[in-house]
Amino acid sequence: MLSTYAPALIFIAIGATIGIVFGLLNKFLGPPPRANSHKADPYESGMPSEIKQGFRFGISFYMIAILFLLFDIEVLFLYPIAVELRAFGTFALLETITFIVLLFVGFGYVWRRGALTWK
Amino acid sequence: MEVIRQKATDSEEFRSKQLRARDMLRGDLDDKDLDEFVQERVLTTTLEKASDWARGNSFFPLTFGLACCAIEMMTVAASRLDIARFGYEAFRASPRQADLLVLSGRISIKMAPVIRRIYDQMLEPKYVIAMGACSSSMGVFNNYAIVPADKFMPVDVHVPGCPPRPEALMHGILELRSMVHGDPTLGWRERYEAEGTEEIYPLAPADATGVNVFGAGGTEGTNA
Amino acid sequence: MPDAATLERLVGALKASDSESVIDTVESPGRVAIEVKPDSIVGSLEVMRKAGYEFLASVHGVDYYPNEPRLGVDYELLSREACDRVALTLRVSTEDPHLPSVTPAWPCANNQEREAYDMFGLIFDGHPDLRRILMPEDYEGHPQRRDFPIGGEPVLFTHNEHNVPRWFE
Amino acid sequence: MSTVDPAARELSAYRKMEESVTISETTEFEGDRELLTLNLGPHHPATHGVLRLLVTLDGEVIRRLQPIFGYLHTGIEKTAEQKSYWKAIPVVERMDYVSYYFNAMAYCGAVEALLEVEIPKRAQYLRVIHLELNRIMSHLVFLGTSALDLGAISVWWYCFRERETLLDLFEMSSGQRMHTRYFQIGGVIEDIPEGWIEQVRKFCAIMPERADTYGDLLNKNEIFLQRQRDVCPLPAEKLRELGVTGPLLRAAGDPWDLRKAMPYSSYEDFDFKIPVGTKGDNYDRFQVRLAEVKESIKIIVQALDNLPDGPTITEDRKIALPPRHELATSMEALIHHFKLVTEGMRVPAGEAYYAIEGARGELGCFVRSDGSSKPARVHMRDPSLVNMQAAPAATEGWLIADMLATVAMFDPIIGGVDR
Repeated sequence: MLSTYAPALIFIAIGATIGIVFGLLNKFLGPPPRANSHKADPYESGMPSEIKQGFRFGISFYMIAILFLLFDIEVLFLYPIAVELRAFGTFALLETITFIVLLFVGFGYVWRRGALTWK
Repeated sequence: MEVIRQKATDSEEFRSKQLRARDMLRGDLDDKDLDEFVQERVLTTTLEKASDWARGNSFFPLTFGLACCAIEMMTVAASRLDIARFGYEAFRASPRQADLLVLSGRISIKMAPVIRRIYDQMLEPKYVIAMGACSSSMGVFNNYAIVPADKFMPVDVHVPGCPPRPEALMHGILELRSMVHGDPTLGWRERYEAEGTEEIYPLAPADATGVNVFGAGGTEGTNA
Repeated sequence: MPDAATLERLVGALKASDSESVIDTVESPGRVAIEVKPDSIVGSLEVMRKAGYEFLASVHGVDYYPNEPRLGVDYELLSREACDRVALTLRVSTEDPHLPSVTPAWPCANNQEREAYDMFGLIFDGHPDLRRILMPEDYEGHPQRRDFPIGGEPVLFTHNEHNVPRWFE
Repeated sequence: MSTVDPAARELSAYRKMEESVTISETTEFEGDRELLTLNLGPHHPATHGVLRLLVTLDGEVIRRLQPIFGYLHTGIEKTAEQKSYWKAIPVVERMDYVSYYFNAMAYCGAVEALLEVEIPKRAQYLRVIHLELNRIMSHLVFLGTSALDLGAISVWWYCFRERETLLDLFEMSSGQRMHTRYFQIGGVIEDIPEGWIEQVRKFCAIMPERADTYGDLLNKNEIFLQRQRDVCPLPAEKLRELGVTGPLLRAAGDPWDLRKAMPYSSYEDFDFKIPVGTKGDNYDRFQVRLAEVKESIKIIVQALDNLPDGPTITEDRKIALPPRHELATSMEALIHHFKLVTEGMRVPAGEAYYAIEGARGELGCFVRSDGSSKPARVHMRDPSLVNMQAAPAATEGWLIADMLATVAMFDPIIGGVDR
């Protein structure tokens, strides 16, 4: 059973190692960081900033972010279909169309409810 | 970088080099000639020189316009004198992603702490060019409101001019590039080994008889 | 530059509204400046507005250093129908640089009065937000007064080079 | 460079205020919504220079905008008082660093008003040509950078290409690209070289259709239209009350232009129209400036057509330097030359306020002379300082993106604001 998943696991392992290596590479290659007090300050166009980590922001930001996430993940499902559409035959095409129409119904609802306009 | 390019002594040798390169491209070179061909072109360098070479050729300037020199800095990135030819057109807005700070304009005393904070917030291999006379040496305005950049931050290259022509700023950036690559263009004193010839009194004698055209020479400008 | 007749009419209108407000009129080529008493400036500007000068172009401080009272304020007025400019000025001493602010009646003078305060130390009573506009807010002294030193660094000559040894580094 | 640890040194009230950005200690609340005070500070790509905008935000909507100036204060007016009259021109030119000919024109006009000197006709025409060329260049820089703010970077490339040809013309006539010091008190420094007129005619031939291409690039661009049309409008009365002049006022429908109303430097000889908007929103402000570029070209062509001959500077030797060749022969020329070069000209005591139509509004220069050879007071009434007072009124209640587009349309040049 393991052999069937071997390519995926190897792929994940290589990805992880490359990520970590590039993350740490700068410690050896880059010049030694000169610790001065202001480097870690949050950048606010040149002025001292008071924005602490846990500062709260409006609900509209969260709404827009969640809606984007929803409609963006659907594209993920279309990739495998698009790759092998000819093999799946016309039934898959009809299924995808209904899937997208359902999506548009959801989008219409969200639009009508006014979640997209900025309050 | 120990890149030794032999000058082509005469045209035949140059011609033979061309033919060999063409054979190599066609794949007709056999292994002995191929090894020799490759041997000639392998770069041998140290890791630090290689990273300097990469760093020097890819400055990310910070969009930092102060005054009139900012308009000339924009012109350097614009169409006629294009800085993209050298790979420096990626102007980053945040100091976290930029490594070249061009002080383009006059630095007022209210702006100096802000510039110092931005310079501190830039990441480590960072370079500073003081563009124009005002940021290098208070230029035209030797008064209460202006601070030369050297007073509060290290500056690598000073570009003279008010405002300097875009070509001058380009030359300044290329000077910085050669400094980062490790072979800075030498000042005339180093080039001709003329250190120590500066005509400076080590310490002015008490009875310095030099006529003081400038009045008491105190901090306040007395030619009012 | 109003001709003699309109000038007479304006000064008469100013005197009618507040009898001893006008002190004198200063003529220079191409410009007439009517000097008024500091605390009657708001009333005088209203009179000028009714006389047609409804655009206050510029409010700026002037330092007449040698002669007293030292600090002056200029109000450049423009009449758009008559295409004509006239100026109201007033003089204030440095010991008591208080004068009424015109910002409530003329909002365009807001930044300019703050600049006059910042540069000359003229305190405009009644200004909504009198803070320094150009210099840092904790800066002592008012730079554009004539007795404020120009500052800056002395130019390096051979005779004062020793103050900055090894400047060529 | 010993960077003292900030906690150790004693903080003055202002530094404390600076260290903590929210002026009010507690975070403000408006009803149940928490407001956030943020710095669109001196170093920001969209503020066109070192303008600091202290913004109080409710989410993305702006509740209060407070422009803070002073980050480019250069003490130019104090420095001008240290210099003699004709040496003050380079200092004054560096105030509004995009339209530098206008600063020099306003200052020279004020000093000429004090001196009551008569400017030869040819010098007036040359001044008008250079002023209009500089107005085109100033509007091009405005167009390029504000389109850059809205994401249209290609407009920026084109505008700066045109600006390069303009700078070549300035360099040809005066030897320097920016801050050319071409205007002298009493006229212009020297005559224009041969071939300059042909170059300007060639430029005036291609510029109108270039201005149309900028229009086509942006007028049909849906993003640009949606972000500019009906955004942050201000009626003309409100603008007049706040003292706004220039293209911003004309975009709101009030056709006040000093070149037409109170013509100076022989503007009455040319006929040109004043572009006036209707609604006073961002789209009108953009269109008015684009149309002004075409009007300026008309003025330049007319000025070139009937450019009179004659001297390019006043004949009065007390004000203008005598020509070099005369120094070898006549003694008075040598004396005048020596007097002018060492001490400079003495201007009779008096005050003058000379206002011209700058690229951003009424640019007035007040010069007071106390009879000596140095101006006693030079003050420049800068249009951007007064126009920026209308920015809070225009942007309250709009989104941040609209505010940035509006500040771009107000086109403040911080060098002129901070002087």
